[in-house]
Amino acid sequence: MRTLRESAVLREAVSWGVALAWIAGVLFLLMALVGAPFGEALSAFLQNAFGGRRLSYLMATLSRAALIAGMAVSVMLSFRAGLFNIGGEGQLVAGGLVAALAALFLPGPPLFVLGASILAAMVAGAGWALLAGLLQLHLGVPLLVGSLLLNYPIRYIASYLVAHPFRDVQSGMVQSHLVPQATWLPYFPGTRLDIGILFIAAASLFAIIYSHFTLHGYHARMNGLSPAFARTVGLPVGKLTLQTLAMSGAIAGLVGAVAVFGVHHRYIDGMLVQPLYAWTGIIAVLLVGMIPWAVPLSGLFFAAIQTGAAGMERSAGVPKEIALVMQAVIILFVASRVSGALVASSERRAGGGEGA
Amino acid sequence: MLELLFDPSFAASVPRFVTPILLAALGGALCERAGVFNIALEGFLLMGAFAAVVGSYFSGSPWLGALAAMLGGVAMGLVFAEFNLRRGGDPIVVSIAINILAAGLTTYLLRAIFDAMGAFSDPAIAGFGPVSIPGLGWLPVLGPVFGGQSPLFYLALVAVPVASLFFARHRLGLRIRAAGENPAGLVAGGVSPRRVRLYALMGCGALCGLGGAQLSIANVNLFVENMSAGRGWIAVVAVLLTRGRPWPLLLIAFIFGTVDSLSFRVQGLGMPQQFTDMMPYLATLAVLITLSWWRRGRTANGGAP
Amino acid sequence: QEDRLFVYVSPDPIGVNAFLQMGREGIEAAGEKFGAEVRTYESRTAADRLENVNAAVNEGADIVVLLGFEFNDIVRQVAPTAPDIQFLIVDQCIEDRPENVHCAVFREYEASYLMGVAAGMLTESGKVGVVGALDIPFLHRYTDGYAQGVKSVAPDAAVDVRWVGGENPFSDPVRAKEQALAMHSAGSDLIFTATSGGDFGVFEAAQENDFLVFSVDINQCPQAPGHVVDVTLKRVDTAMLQAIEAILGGEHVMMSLGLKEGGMSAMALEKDALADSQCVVAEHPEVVEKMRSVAASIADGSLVLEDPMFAQ
Amino acid sequence: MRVALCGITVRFGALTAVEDVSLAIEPGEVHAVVGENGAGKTTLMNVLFGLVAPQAGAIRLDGQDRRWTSPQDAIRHGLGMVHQHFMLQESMSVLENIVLCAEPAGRFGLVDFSAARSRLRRIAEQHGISLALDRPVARLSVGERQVVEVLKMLYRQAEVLILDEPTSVLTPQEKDRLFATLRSFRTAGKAIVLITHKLDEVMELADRVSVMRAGRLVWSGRLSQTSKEEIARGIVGGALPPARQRAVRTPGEPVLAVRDLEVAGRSGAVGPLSLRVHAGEIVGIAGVAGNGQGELIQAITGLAPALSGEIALCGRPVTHLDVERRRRLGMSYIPEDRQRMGLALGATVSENANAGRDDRRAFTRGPFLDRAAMARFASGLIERFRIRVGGPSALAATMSGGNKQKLVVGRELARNTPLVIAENPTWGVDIGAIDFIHGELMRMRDEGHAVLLVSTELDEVMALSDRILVMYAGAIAGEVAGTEADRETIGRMMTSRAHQALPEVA
Ligand SMILES: Nc1ncnc2c1ncn2[C@@H]1O[C@H](COP(=O)(O)OP(=O)(O)OP(=O)(O)O)[C@@H](O)[C@H]1O
Ligand SMILES: Nc1ncnc2c1ncn2[C@@H]1O[C@H](COP(=O)(O)OP(=O)(O)OP(=O)(O)O)[C@@H](O)[C@H]1O
Ligand SMILES: [Mg+2]
Ligand SMILES: [Mg+2]
Repeated sequence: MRTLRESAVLREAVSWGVALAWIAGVLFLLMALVGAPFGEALSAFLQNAFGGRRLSYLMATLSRAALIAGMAVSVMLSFRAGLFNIGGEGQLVAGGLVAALAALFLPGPPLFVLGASILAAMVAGAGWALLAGLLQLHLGVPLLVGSLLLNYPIRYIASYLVAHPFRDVQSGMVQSHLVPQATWLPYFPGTRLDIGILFIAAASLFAIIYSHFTLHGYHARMNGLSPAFARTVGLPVGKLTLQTLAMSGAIAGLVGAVAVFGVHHRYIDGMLVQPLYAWTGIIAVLLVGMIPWAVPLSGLFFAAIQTGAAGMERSAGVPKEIALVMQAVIILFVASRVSGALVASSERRAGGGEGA
Repeated sequence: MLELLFDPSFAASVPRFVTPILLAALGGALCERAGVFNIALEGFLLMGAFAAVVGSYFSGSPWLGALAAMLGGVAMGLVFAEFNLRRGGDPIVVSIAINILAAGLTTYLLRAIFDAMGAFSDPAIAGFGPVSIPGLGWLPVLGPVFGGQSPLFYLALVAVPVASLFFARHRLGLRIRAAGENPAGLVAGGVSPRRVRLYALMGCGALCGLGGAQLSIANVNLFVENMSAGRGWIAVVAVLLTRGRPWPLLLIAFIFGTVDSLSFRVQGLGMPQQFTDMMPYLATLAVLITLSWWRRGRTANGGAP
Repeated sequence: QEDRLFVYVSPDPIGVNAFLQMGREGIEAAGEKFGAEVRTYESRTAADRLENVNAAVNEGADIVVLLGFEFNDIVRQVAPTAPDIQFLIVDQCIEDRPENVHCAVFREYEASYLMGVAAGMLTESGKVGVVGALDIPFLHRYTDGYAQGVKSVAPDAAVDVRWVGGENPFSDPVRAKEQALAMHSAGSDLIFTATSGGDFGVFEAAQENDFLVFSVDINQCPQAPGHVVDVTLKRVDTAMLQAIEAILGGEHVMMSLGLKEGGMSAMALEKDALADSQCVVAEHPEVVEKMRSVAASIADGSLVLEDPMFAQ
Repeated sequence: MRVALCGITVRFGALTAVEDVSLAIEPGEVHAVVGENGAGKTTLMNVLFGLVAPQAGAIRLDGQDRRWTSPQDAIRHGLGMVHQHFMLQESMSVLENIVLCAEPAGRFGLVDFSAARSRLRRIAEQHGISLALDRPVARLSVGERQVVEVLKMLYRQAEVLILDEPTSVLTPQEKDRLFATLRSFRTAGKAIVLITHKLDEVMELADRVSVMRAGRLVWSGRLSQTSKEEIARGIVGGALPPARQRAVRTPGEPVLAVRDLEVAGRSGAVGPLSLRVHAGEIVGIAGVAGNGQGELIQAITGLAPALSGEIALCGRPVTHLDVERRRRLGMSYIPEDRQRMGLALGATVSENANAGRDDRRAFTRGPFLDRAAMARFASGLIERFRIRVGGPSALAATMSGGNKQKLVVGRELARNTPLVIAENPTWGVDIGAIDFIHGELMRMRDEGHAVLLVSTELDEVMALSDRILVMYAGAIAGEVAGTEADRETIGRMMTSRAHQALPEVA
């Protein structure tokens, strides 16, 4: 039995090695084609993902990771409950927009404004997600399609609002006014990383505890595994759907608020859409097969790839086109490795249970 | 006001919007029916657009350009198959990676082949001219819509009944449907669903390639980075909405195309661009809701299933 | 090795964007002239811009050149934390500038106004069009300036203002072409395009349907000979060179460049280059004449134009 | 064609599913293979058909060794298999399903449906089968689907037919028709393998019997050399359970009262229906599948809305309550589809066992789960219902069919509600498990619970019920007291006009 397990570990390690060799091979080929130095590029990649003076690049990675992981956690809650909600982008935009507008117009002490704006953002995100849920439950629009389609109106509504009624006229950009400086999230001392990541960490912790240890999370998962089963044993499927979507949307809204108060300090048209936070969140979740504790790590992984690639692009010798191709190649090989390995390990666990 | 909306160029412009979406969506339909969740149509389309320009530039013939576009699309289909079918990667992750790959590879190759950054336009790129259909000219609306379009539009129109026939009567079409519905049935019959899906992906690549060719050597004669500009995603939406059925797909593609084309004209009336940009999506949502109401109404009246 | 480091951060991928390309030429020229190593960081999103500026600071740049109006917040945040590093914002300025922040801005609307003057004189249908990439304030410097120019010579002419929009507004020649065709069939016989990567599409539309267009930034007339009337010229490279020289000389730079300073121009104003420019305007001496006289009155201050970007 | 399996061994990881099994299948014979759930019958046949590669052993066709790389090889050599779980495409028509994977292709690869149609008509005539070829499979009854599977094999000119539990979903009439067809095959010289849990069928049809237990072949020979009792003992590997004694009870208060209920059905509305189930009685609903039983149960459980009429549970109207509230009021439900409705296969045994419990306090602390308490509860079920599974943390998907069913039955019965609804509770379950489940239902009745049993298995209904209602065409065609029930009367009620419900002539 032990040798069996050991050989399984060995097999796993070897297959990872092969995947890494593939990635390295393809990248080497690409770089050779443009005559870029491979070793230099690799070290630039790592340096720019994790290094820098006073670890400033690591901070950039973490700052990006916060938003990606936040979206990943939001998506995970939906996916685990069997709700194919790919409207995270719309919920994120709703949250960011409302956070910025609320902070601009709410009176009161800064801490109150900040708290109320974050809350408003979460409500907005939840509301936008609920809209997709209601479309499914009452108007027969499948969630997958409905949530996807709802991404567009909110994006353009937000764009219109900050382009016309709420535009910061002085700036010449499509953006709202700056939110009051007193509401900005402070940086960790000595760094340029805002404390927004703590909010995301809290949300992740909540999601992990929720998924593993709460009754609601358990019921949602049963619904995710088999909706027919959930209905038959009398779980409140409709209510579960709406509640889970609301939770998922609220976290997306929170991410929007963190982007506003921590990073940009206002709503800028496209700031939440163009970096593809929501889509990256989705692939981060799928990459690790929706295992809750692994989701934030997966978000960090993608953030590191992106900042690393951006850094590599900055360093001389590696054109930006290659950086994109590299990202794709890494995702392709890692995705097929990880999803395969996870399926295998869950089977093994099941088999082990029988033997016990 | 109405004449502003329905100016003479309006009807003629609709097919230019419809063609790439329809071709890509028919490709997506092959995957959908075969049980492959392919949301990389954007990447397939982009690669097709690029390959079309390459083929047309070097051969001087738009038809060879279209052939190159199909090959480009098929290549992307093979990449998808390798990582999803053979290595078992999640289809969504693979799709998104392929979209990124297409964006990177096309700009990289643009630089490598043409030494151009971001865009490439050259008189040597031979484009598809309009095909005139005799006897259509005098028709008030149909004349401009169906006359004088690029050959790829007619190809796309013909592809709809062909696809319908293919799913209904062709041996591969039957197997594709089985692969999507109950692959175990194929296994029991000694046919590998994986192989069937591979063919579906290749067909999807070819069709998306043609859609890309419409963008780069029919609508215009040039390549710009990311020139698919979200049209592949619209095709994905269309496929999801219709569950890959060719005739409804034609309808949705026309709705999208018409509303998109209309949205340009509405701008001329002073509607903010953000709202005109929203129109195709809201129109789709409206169609969707209406359809499901209609369906529900029918079943509630005790109709046959 | 060079002892200086200049970093150029672009707000968007450079690609075919003539404006951003000129920025790169400018920084390279400056690097050569002042013996500095030059790096170019391209951004795609708001988050990238922040990361790139931070990276420039990290790498210990002497001068960080930021092209475009997107960097205000970032400079306001970063500049005070890096007093040794000089920041040059081209295209925009911030209020209460710290000592290490310098600006060079362009008055694009002055040149656009000239395009409008030409369009107003040449139109036969009494209707002209302008298409921008996206309805953002910055692009109103082109669209509104143009519209004012048209009205100044043809008060009754209609100006059709439209945007490319869509998923990829700054490089969608297909939509840009479609928009131009729609405007043309709605009656516009002269169309001004400020659509970045979409310009090619507008040129194609002009060639296929035989109407006239205006464009921006560099001489694009050879792209569609016989169909481009004139273009606005934006001398980013020279502006950059001048500004960097002044910064290195210890000045606190604030430059505003328009027709007067030669930072903005039009092919019609270029006495030497016009004949070989392949621009249609060369065949209309009366238009060239008018444009030059209007340009002169803008330059000497007798005609004052308002910056449309800050209009609500 | 003569088929021989020689020394076949199949291992799945540490588990040996089939161990050194050799048997011969002769042309012109029906060879029955019997055994408990998980004995290895399906696996053995999968080897023969090329779906599973054996670790050891050989397949011999007419004395020649064969090695299959895929089922295609086996099909080409004249083997055909009707799988335990249907392998049909619901959205396709009968004809499309039959030609799938063996399409007669004409020009451009287009399928020549008319050639296939005429060939099928010939085959069908030859064996006295009739079926409308253009109906979508989704609208066929399970019996008709079985016919499609059989036609599929014939279409491919199979000489050796393997049928894995073909009768577990059939009504008596459908079974009779199938057996008539199989007899005609036998006469035509085909070899037939029949896997079944029903010994009556073995006695009725088989020429040769093989008994498997725990992966081994324990007996194989001619039917004439053995007896039903001997086969049964071979299957369970020991003595048979004693016949059940039924205690006489007078029914108490009505627990379930249904009045003038109407439900939307697949083909027109079902109802109006009225029925009552009292405490301490088992009411059985017999009938050919698809006569409205499913719709009736869905309406009672709350899974489908009632169009009109009233449902009362323990004297309280529940017509407008959702599933959860009805269950809390006192209803348990054993659905017939254990794979989809009964269990979440991707979850653990413990998670499945605790779903739908209303005593939430017992396994939660505030909003949090008490995993230990959940596992204790699951272990209790495993022990009490003798479920063979690794433990509470094993995945439900890894259990065999019979054990899955026991888990569902255990979970529902443990709720101890006044009303128990059981829908085909012994589908495809071996005789040991059938006996056990029947015993549990009887115990519930004896303890004073009301049991509503729906079964297409007439023997099951008759063995358990105090009263029997027969459903036909969406209505109740008659009622019989359990003690007076006989197959003839009930059979006549459910088949009075049943020929209309059976497949139409093509
Ligand atoms: N793919 C597989 N992986 C692991 N174990 C398997 C697999 N297929 C079958 N088994 C195991 O092999 C044994 C035999 O299974 P098989 O399906 O052949 O039983 P069976 O006799 O057909 O039972 P039933 O009467 O329930 O259909 C079972 O214990 C089962 O757990
Ligand atoms: N992933 C798995 N790991 C271990 N065993 C498995 C796995 N999947 C299936 N099995 C085994 O394969 C066998 C065959 O599966 P199947 O669903 O046909 O069960 P069955 O016993 O034949 O069911 P039924 O009694 O309903 O006919 C099961 O007994 C199950 O134990
Ligand atoms: Mg079996
Ligand atoms: Mg079985």
